[in-house]
Amino acid sequence: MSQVAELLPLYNYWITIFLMISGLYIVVARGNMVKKLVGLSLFQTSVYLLYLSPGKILGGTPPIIAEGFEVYSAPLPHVLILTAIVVGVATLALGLALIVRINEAFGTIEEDELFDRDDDDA
Amino acid sequence: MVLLTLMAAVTLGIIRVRNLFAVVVLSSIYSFLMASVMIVLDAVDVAMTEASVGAGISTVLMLGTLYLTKTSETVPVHTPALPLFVALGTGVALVYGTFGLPPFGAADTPLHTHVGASYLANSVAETGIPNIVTSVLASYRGYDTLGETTVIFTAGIGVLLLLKRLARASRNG
Amino acid sequence: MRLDVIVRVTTKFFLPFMLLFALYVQLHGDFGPGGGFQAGVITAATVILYAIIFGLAPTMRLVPPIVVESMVPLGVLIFLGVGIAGFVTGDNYLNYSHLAHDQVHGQELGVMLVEAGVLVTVCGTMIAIFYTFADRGRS
Amino acid sequence: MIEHHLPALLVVVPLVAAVVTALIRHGIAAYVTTLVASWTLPVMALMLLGQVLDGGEVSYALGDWAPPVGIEYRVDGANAPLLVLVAAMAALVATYAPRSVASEIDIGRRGWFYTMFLLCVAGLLGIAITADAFNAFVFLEISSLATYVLIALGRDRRALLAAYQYLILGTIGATLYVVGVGLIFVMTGSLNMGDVAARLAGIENTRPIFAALAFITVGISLKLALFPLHVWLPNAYAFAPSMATAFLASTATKVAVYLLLRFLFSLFGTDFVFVQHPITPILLALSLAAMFAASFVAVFQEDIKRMLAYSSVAQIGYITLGVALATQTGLTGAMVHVLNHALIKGALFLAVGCIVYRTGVFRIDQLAGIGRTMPVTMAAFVIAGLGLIGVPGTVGFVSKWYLVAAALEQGWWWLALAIVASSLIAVVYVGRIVEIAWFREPSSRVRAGKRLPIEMIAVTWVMAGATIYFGLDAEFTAGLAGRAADTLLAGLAGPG
Repeated sequence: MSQVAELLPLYNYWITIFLMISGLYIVVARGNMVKKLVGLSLFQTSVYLLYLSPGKILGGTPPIIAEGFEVYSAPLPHVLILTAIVVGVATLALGLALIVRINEAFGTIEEDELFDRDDDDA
Repeated sequence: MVLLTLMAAVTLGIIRVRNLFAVVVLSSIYSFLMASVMIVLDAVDVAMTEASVGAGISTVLMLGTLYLTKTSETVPVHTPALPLFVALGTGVALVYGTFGLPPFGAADTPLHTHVGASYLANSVAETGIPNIVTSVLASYRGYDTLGETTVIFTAGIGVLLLLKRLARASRNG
Repeated sequence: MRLDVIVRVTTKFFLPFMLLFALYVQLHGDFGPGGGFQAGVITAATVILYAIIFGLAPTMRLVPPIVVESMVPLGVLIFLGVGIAGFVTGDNYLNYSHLAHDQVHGQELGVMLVEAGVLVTVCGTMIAIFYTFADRGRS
Repeated sequence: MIEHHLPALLVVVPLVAAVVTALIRHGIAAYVTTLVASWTLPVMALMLLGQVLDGGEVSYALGDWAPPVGIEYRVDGANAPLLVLVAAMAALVATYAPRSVASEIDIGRRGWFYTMFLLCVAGLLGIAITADAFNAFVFLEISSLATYVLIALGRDRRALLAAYQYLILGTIGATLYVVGVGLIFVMTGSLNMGDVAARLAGIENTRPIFAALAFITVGISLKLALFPLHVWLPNAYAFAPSMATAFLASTATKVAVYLLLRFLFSLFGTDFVFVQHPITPILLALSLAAMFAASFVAVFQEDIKRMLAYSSVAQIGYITLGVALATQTGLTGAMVHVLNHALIKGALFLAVGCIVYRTGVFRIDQLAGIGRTMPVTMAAFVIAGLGLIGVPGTVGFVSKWYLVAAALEQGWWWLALAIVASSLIAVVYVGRIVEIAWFREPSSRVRAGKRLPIEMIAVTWVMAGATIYFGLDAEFTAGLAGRAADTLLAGLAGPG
């Protein structure tokens, strides 16, 4: 357990950062709109870990007060992330709705093709 | 730790795979892994939400979108230099930032000693609710939750505005 | 929509339990994990499952779109209303303490009402979005 | 009793109105609700401003949970003028809206269109009034989501692309902001701005705080369209419905500017941000780039709304220029330009809305002779355009006066010259419109068209008149801006 305790902090953050980089990379580099949104939600999800990891106390329990437990993990990050998840899915739903409309209006959801077409009717 | 590694692997998969259907399924798996990690981190409420939202609602919505559009991605024509630079730049800033953070799992960080402690100490007496996440969510920071509900409301009406077949006016002028 | 009889019967068998579970998650949120948002998603999932198995048209007869779309603002209205009740009892916005005879009961009542508001909006929004996506695909 | 609840009511009233409009759906009934609700806002905002001017700051604890345990609303010298601005713009644009919206939005969508407008207003007011970093994010998302929908409802199909592009970039910006707030939260354990400011003292020079500064600055800069991060703005403004453009152009970026100022000055502290770190040269360089590059691009636009949008990017450069100087005069210049530019751009986009309503024309070369067929509207356009250039007697002159003074205070005469020189580019693009509108024969496109409703002209002229009035009598706005600058520079580090 002590080994885990030493390694876990860094490992947690490293993975968080890796996820964040990957998400951002997908958003910026990929032209497909659905994939971009997947990347965007990856990017947002990685932030959840950034909030939740510091809230954990080793040996703590979930913050539900009950007999026999003394150490609880911090509740506030959980609340914030609940809100963030909801905001994330709301954004996702709206983005997908936009994609459906774009596909109907332009016949494609690839950005490269779209911008070619955009130049034509400008 | 195994979970985190798995998550990283799934992420790589999402980057590589061009079949959007597979990407959606992978992101659903990713959400389940994320939910498991959250349970390890004692965030049971969040884990429950992530499982229902990330693996449930998001997947349904994405599959719906794919059904209405198409399922494979074309090869990007641009070189990925600039995006890579942006993403890595962000990463470096974060690595820089996280080095000064308090150690993982410690109990004496400001997060636990400041506001967080007062919730744990007072919730039952002030609100009678033993699940602190619920009491903070609905009462102490109830206003955030009102905002959150409004966000859902906004998105809901927004999607309806964009996609629902509504009466069109006859154009005049 | 010619699906196996087993799937239909099993689904019919499961649906009430799913709704019951949603209710449990909703009301048990004070003591265990859960609350309005999670319960709303589960309730919406029940309706969506019904729509997938039995088709969109019967579902829309059972749960009409107009009802669903009214639920979206209605939940926020409940939340806002509970907040405004704080003005009436002479407190600041969103203070539930004087909604009942003492502070603890007032808070519990307030939290329950607020969670109900969240449930209504979340459930309504999820079903409404599902309907519009599904309806868009039909023609 | 009402006075005490004003901070909460200011946000709750538009929210309730949004819910009501969503329930009734019907276009006209929804509009009446919107109009009534939005006219209560400036009344409340002015009362709040009065309270602030009388007795310092107003604090309101939501749910009666004392901050930092609960969420606090806080009105002080820095955000009270902004609240008045957003509220007044909401009321004016709502008055202007009905027939403009009727000509651009399908009848079945009008009711919910007003819902989105009200949500956007509520979100912006919520960001401006809150003293809680995370609450600001929630309301940022409310206003952003509403904005994406408003933009996507534009007539042109490219409006959808503009909305999508903004959605991606806006969400990245908001997420970066959340990362920054998260780092601060982990280091201080608090989200209340005043409390954070107090607790940051002593741990400022740790790496997470510096990273937080970077993330928050970049994140908000995406929202306020600071020069290299402005790519979403021209398309969004160009394709959104006229009334949405007018409202967003005059308020959304301004609220983002305020949020950035709150963080840079009140939270991190002037000394930490501007003395210990090289923010000034970076911000200065970007501001100058915005002022020149965006103005230059504006000259070559063919679409009048795009031209004004690029001009907005340039004007944001002036605001951040004042911020970069980080002196009392510089900040006063920035704050006064926030107010003044909102008036100018509001008037210009409202005038363009009138043109579009009457003729349906966007392209500048098709506007030939429009000054002769729509003299009243174009006169308002020209007056506001003069403000954009900064001619004495207009509000633009007041802003530039303070900015030049701030530059000279530092002894940077080259900066003062740059401010004047970039104004000359504005002469080119405003002059081009004037030349086409007044000195060419009217084409058939601009002759035909519906009669312009009285309320559209009236509101446009109220805005144009305001650019003159506050230009001649700068006491009021400059006084408010000076007070705001004092408040910001003083910081929040006092007891919660």
